[in-house]
Amino acid sequence: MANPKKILNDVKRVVPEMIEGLALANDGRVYKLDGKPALIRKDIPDGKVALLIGGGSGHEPLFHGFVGKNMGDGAACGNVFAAPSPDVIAAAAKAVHRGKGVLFLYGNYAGDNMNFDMAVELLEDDGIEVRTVRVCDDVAAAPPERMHDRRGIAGDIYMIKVAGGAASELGTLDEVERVARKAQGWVRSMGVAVSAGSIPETGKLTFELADDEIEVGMGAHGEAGIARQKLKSADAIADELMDKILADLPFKRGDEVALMINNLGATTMMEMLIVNRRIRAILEREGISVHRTDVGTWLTVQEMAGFSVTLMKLDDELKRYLDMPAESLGYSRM
Amino acid sequence: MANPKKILNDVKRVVPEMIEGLALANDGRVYKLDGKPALIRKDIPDGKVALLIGGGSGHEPLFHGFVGKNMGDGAACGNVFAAPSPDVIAAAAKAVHRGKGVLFLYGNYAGDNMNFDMAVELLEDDGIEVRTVRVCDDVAAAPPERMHDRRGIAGDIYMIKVAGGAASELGTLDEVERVARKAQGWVRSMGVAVSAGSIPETGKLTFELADDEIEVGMGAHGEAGIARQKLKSADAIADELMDKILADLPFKRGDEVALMINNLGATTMMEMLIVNRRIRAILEREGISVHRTDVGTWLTVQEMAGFSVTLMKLDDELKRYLDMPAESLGYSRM
Amino acid sequence: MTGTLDASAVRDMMRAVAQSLIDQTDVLTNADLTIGDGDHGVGMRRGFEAALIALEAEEAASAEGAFKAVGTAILSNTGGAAGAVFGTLFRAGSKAFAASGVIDDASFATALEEGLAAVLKRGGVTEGQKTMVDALAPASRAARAAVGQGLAAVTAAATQGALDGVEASKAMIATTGKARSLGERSIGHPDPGAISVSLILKAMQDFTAGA
Amino acid sequence: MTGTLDASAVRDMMRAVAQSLIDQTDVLTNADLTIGDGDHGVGMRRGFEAALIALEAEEAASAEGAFKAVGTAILSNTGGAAGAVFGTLFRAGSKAFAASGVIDDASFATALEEGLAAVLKRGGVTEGQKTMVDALAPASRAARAAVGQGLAAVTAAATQGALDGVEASKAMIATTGKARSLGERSIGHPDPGAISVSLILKAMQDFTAGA
Ligand SMILES: Nc1ncnc2c1ncn2[C@@H]1O[C@H](COP(=O)(O)OP(=O)(O)O)[C@@H](O)[C@H]1O
Ligand SMILES: Nc1ncnc2c1ncn2[C@@H]1O[C@H](COP(=O)(O)OP(=O)(O)O)[C@@H](O)[C@H]1O
Ligand SMILES: [Mg+2]
Ligand SMILES: [Mg+2]
Ligand SMILES: [Mg+2]
Ligand SMILES: [Mg+2]
Repeated sequence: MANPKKILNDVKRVVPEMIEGLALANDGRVYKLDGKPALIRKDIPDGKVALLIGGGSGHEPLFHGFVGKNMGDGAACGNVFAAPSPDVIAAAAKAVHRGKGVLFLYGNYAGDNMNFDMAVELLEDDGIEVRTVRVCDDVAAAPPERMHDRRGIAGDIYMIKVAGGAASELGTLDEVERVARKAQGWVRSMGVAVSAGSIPETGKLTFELADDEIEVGMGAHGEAGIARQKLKSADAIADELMDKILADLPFKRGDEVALMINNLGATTMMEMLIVNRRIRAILEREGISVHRTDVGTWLTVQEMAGFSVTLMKLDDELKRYLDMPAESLGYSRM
Repeated sequence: MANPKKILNDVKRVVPEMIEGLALANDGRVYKLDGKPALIRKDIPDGKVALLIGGGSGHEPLFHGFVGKNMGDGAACGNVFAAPSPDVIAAAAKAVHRGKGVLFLYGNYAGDNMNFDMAVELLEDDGIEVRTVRVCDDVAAAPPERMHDRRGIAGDIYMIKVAGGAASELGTLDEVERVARKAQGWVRSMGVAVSAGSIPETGKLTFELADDEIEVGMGAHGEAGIARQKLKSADAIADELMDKILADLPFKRGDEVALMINNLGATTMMEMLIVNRRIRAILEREGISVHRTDVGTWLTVQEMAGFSVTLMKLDDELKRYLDMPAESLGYSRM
Repeated sequence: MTGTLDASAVRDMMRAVAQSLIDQTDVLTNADLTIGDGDHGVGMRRGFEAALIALEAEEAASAEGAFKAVGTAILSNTGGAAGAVFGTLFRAGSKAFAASGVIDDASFATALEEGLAAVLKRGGVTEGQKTMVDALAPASRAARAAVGQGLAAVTAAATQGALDGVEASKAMIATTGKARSLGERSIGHPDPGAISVSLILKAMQDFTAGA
Repeated sequence: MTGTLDASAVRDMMRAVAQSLIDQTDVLTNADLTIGDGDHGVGMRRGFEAALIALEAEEAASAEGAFKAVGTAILSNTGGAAGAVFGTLFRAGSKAFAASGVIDDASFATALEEGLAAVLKRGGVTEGQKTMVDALAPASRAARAAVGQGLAAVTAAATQGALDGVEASKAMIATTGKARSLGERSIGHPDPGAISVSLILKAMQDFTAGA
């Protein structure tokens, strides 16, 4: 198969060039850390609990597109599909710190865990208190009893939104951590891929699918899912994803949820809206009400075609933080 | 070439199923007109000048994803890549009308022009006053002296934002039309495609590009552009698009602009951010300042890979309406 | 050879026209893929499928009503440029049968003329811009010239006129519609809407053969 | 056969290691494409390119400093899981050369042991989870067993231990890292990080051959 056709300059410099373009696209609300691939909000209020997010590049707008008011205060960026290094994370943490400690929020991957943990150790030396909440929403990655083995996928976005809101309003790291942990416990996602993405520097697709195949439960870097299947209808795919997601928490009659359908890259919004129609019929049948819906492109896997479905159970507290206005390049709301 | 792989149910029913999913995704803020493919805001204030947008489907979230507060009051939807019919447009216009007349805002295509014009004639019989502003921002489509032959592409979004703001604030159809016409005169766009989109019902790609080819100036339905070229660097592509766009208005030293980089479907945000870096260098060199930037996915051509660049010259009035908070499925801001 | 179609025959003819266009979706898809956006075939199919249903309704019981019902079905269901122009063609053309209630050679020629006039106005085009007008206009002229020779001869002449128009459209440079952007690259390819005109008239010719 | 490398030789050896890994980017890319996300090759290349630069600096002038400089370069530039574990390996291992200032057979074996211990702690893994540890642990044991036979023998033994580990990793089911999701589908393929361990040691063996 031919290498995916992309509009790039030097494949070895995609990340620094991208970050330069990203910082500029924030219209002065965000700056790039000197000499490090990290983006920091310019107007972090004094005495605010800081929220630092981050992870590998290649998933734009996640993570580094979500720095802004009531979102992340900063983001540490890695290379494509590679966790950022401890020095970048530590430098970003110092830049966002306003005396009230820093919450680290990122996807649960061995690489991210190790690098962020090393940064925590570096920051301890500087007396900066850090708490860590890892997003592990992918129900396809491991059974419920091994939540800590689950990957973080599009649940990241709702987690950032909730933690971002909480970190703007609550006075202590304890409180912000508590809210983030509640959200973490209540968010579930699962995806499906119809075609692969690629890493610009290698130019190679990260996996191969036959013309009539899909991968159900696909991870955000092309990690294998639950099963390789023949392409089937939108309704059948929605049914399968919802079966797994609903049974997992489990979501129950009377629950209120936020629903996100996230484009992994090249899927049309038309397809996702058709899927939404079926998801809503299922939720209606199950007696679960939808507080809000997001359909769009937030966590991508380069040009992968496919989507993921995320449900987050809500109570009044989570609703409050999820619904707060927000402003960032990748996600804004009134 | 194999048909593009898509997650759909019945290809003949993509538009009604999509619209059902779209209405649901609006979380009660928007309803679907009975028996017609049109979406209407629920809370249109009495005595408001109404803004009706619309066009063919297949470009989601454009147009029907932009119905909401300070955006369109309603949208008339056609089939994929086909203008809506006069009866749908007229019914939608009646549904949004609040006694102050209706502004029709849509892309300048023969099919849209004819169908919207027929709706105007139908509405005349009902005594509803309509004004029409057609978006014709695609500099690749015709020379400046034939603006009326130009297609409407991603400039649609800024036009909806400005006209939507004006229609919320200004008391007369005259005034809203005046602002929309100013914006129309000041917006310029051009795109590039690296691969084609397809129409679900035919399953066929709308054109073919070789593995190393791009089409510069490509239209929003796969219409031919200015030239078919060999794939080149992001910087070279940015240079070519900006050359054409800047010279066209022309944008001049001291101008202030809004800058949009719009994903036509399957292009990564990484690529667009890398392009943004170059565009900003060009604007800096030309002494043109950027008031705000939007990088994302708004006007798609199904799974086409490629992007377009839009510049809109701003004065205080346009800035005011462009910067107003807005809420819709496809575009929100704080 | 009576040379006239009564209301019921008109309805049958329009059903045959609809079925013929539905059957030839792919021809139109491919033509529109070459110089347009590829939706002309499915658009015409949607319109004529709706027309088949509309022809069952009471309003379609007269010759005028059958044409108008088809036009309205196309206008509402085809969408795009074709919905507007083909809807207009049938709706405007229908008036030619209002007086007599039947289709004969003269009223058929008049219907084409009135349809053409309405399309020219709606589309803001003239002949030579590579649109369906470039088949409809010669078809209309050929039909007028054959008046007096019976309906079969008129539909045959119109079809030949349309086919000549399709052929001639190949050499034209599109200056409206989605093909406009191609400029000189549109040369060599026939206009999809012109092909549709020829298919519609050919189905009428086949239906009226020997009438 | 002196059996020891002085500071300048250590630097040269680390340059050779870096160059070897850079040259074998594709091998690592393909291994990671099969059971991971495909970035291990370019990640190691980035790390070792940075290491080549770091080795020119003053801090890299001692044996300990050279190892540490390489580890820090990898930690900051490779990123991902490999950045953390290979960075940790070289940084933790460097301490073994602090006292003597040179690399000999015993201090080399100690460096592998200390590197391994630090990696196990950092990664929270044990042997058998299909990671680079499954090459590093047998390499470390083989190195210890060969102490007394000189540096060349120790690096050769370590390389062989690592290669055996790569082979053994094929039969393992991944339970950490990006390959974890594959479960049983990971069987039959070697771990990319384990291959990197074997390539690093092989480059050291080649450099020290005859030393
Ligand atoms: N301005 C116009 N006047 C008359 N006919 C037109 C005009 N523009 C387009 N057409 C006709 O419409 C046809 C295209 O129809 P279709 O593909 O269904 O619509 P669209 O162009 O909206 O995709 C063209 O081949 C041409 O014959
Ligand atoms: N928890 C862990 N402990 C030790 N080594 C690990 C761990 N997780 C992954 N690795 C090693 O890292 C290698 C993958 O490196 P790389 O592809 O560069 O990073 P990533 O997995 O972040 O893409 C694996 O082949 C494995 O050897
Ligand atoms: Mg990785
Ligand atoms: Mg069309
Ligand atoms: Mg068409
Ligand atoms: Mg990897």
